[in-house]
Amino acid sequence: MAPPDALLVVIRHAPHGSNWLREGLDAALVAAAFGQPVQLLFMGQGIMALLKEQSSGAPGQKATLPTIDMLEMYDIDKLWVAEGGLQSMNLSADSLVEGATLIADKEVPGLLHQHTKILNF
Amino acid sequence: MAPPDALLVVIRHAPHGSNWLREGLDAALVAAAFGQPVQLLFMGQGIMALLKEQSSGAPGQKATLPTIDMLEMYDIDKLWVAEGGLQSMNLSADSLVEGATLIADKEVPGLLHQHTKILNF
Amino acid sequence: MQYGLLVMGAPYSSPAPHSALRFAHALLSRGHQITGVFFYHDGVHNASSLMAPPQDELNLREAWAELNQQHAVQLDVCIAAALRRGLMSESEAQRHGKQSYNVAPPFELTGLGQLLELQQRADRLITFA
Amino acid sequence: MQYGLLVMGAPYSSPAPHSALRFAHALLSRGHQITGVFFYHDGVHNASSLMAPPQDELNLREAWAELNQQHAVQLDVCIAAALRRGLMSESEAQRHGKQSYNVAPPFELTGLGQLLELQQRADRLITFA
Amino acid sequence: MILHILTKAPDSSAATQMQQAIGEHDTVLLIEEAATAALDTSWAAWQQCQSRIFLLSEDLTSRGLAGIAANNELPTLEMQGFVALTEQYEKTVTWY
Amino acid sequence: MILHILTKAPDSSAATQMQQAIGEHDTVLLIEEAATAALDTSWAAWQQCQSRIFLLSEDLTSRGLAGIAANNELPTLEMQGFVALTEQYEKTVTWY
Repeated sequence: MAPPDALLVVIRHAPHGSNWLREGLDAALVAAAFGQPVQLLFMGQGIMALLKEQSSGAPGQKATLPTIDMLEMYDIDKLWVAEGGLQSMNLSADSLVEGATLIADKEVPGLLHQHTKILNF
Repeated sequence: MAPPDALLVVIRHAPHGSNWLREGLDAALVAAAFGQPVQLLFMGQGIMALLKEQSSGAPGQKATLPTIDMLEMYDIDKLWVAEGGLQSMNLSADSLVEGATLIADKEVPGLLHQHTKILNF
Repeated sequence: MQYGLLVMGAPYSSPAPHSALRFAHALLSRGHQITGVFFYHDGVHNASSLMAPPQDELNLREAWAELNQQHAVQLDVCIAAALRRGLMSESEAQRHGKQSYNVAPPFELTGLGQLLELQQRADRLITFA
Repeated sequence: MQYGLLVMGAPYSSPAPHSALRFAHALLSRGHQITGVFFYHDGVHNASSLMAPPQDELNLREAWAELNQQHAVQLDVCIAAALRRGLMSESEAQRHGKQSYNVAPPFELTGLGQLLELQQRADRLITFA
Repeated sequence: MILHILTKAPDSSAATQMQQAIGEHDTVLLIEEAATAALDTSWAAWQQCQSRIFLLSEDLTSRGLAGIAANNELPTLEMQGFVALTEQYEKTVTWY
Repeated sequence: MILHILTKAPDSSAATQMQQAIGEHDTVLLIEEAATAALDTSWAAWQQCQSRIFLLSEDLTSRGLAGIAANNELPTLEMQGFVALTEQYEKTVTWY
């Protein structure tokens, strides 16, 4: 169960494609810095933010992994991954960074309902 | 057959969703104004630019139909519509403005090959 | 009720600001208050004072400024998202050694914390993106 | 060969300008020439002199300007797409009664005709969007 | 209970993700590009949400889809109805 | 003959439209978000284009997909190879 007044930040965009991912993670980090309990849900292409093997992109495109690693320092330890999304991308759970937790697709609505606040990126 | 040095402008975006459609049509009009032979191909959501019943959008969002009507004045009289796209949107040919010409999906590659220049919007 | 709006699309490239503006006026006409509008991601372009659309298109910046003047709606722009995309206030311009600037009141550059505070304070937060 | 590049994505919001820039350098290293780069749609934001990304991110405007300085690549920006999105040169700013501006050489505001001419003159036109 | 706002076409990944997230008592509003859902009565969300899914009228009209939505007997809302929905639902999530 | 450049995912409408437009002797290059095609060996375009479809290496690497592309034995090109393709093909169409 999510704590009262918890914020769920939903991440649906992949690294390097746009700034959605980075700006979504920034929102999560700032909320946590303000003392708000924060959980993350990764759906669709957003799951790629958790791939272990990523690196920086074309010149000047920062890598996402250092930010993912930072989440724990901000006490953001729930990184939910929608299982169906993982499967439909033909990704295995062990290609993801440590700390990612699979959640069955049918649990996704419940996760949203548990959280008082939601931001969708 | 397209005349030599003809430009094909491919339109794939719907009215109001973005500025792709408007800026694509602008490119077609400018090319025609420069005396270049121009044809248009509408694919996917771009086909919605030809719907007869459209109007202007939320305040300040201009309607597209006046620009479509202008095409003929610039001698742009080939408005190709990919038939499969029309069908997969459950649209009938008579919901489109006059002057639109259906083209079978399998003719689309040939249309691209006939044109010396292509701009894809 | 108190509403907060989060706008994340750029004028002319996305219909999001148009929808948000129309929604804002509908809110007011139903007697609600707008606590604030927060511009994030490409939405920061709404604040550009250099925006000069053709005369038959709505100037979104002016439409937001009007909403501020008539209904005292606060217009906050995420500073990190703005600087990256070429939007800065006079004081930021000085700090970055630039002669020009393109964000001026009633738009205010502010941190992301303001978005989270808006979400806390308002009864509803509606996102347009 | 002579190459023209058409860039239609904004820095930081789209990977298109990054890809275009990397492609441009690969072109030059293989002995090709770049006739010009045309910025259209959201690509006009590449020209913003007010862009101020974090120091560990590439400043795309400066990267394009460097390409111009080192290889005399012409950088044309569609004026209609630019004005609508809040990008204007000093002379356009005067014409619109603005104190500030955010497009300066080596970027030049120009009409769409320039894109079609680029497509005619170059052996190849490659779009990044 | 959540109000889901979809701004992209029914065949977009935003739509797929929303469909995964819709709870039993949630409501859906289709705006902007999602107005094209009027063309596709076989779209799964029409069944999934039954009487709790609506198209925004103004976005249908501007796109020339109002007649088609009426022919397909699909439920629509005016902007005032959109506001009324947000009054009822404490949480709103926009899918884009 | 045309070089098609896809910048969006294989399940995007851009991809669908490109697949409709590919001629018999055309070639396809997958860049940016299209690098995710490495995950889906059942994507129809892999069959449709056989030896005339490539992934751009740098976009695979940055997304952590290089290992997967290699395991799936998918053909990749460096940026120099991208330039070489544009030398061969007079016409290039980008799908985004």
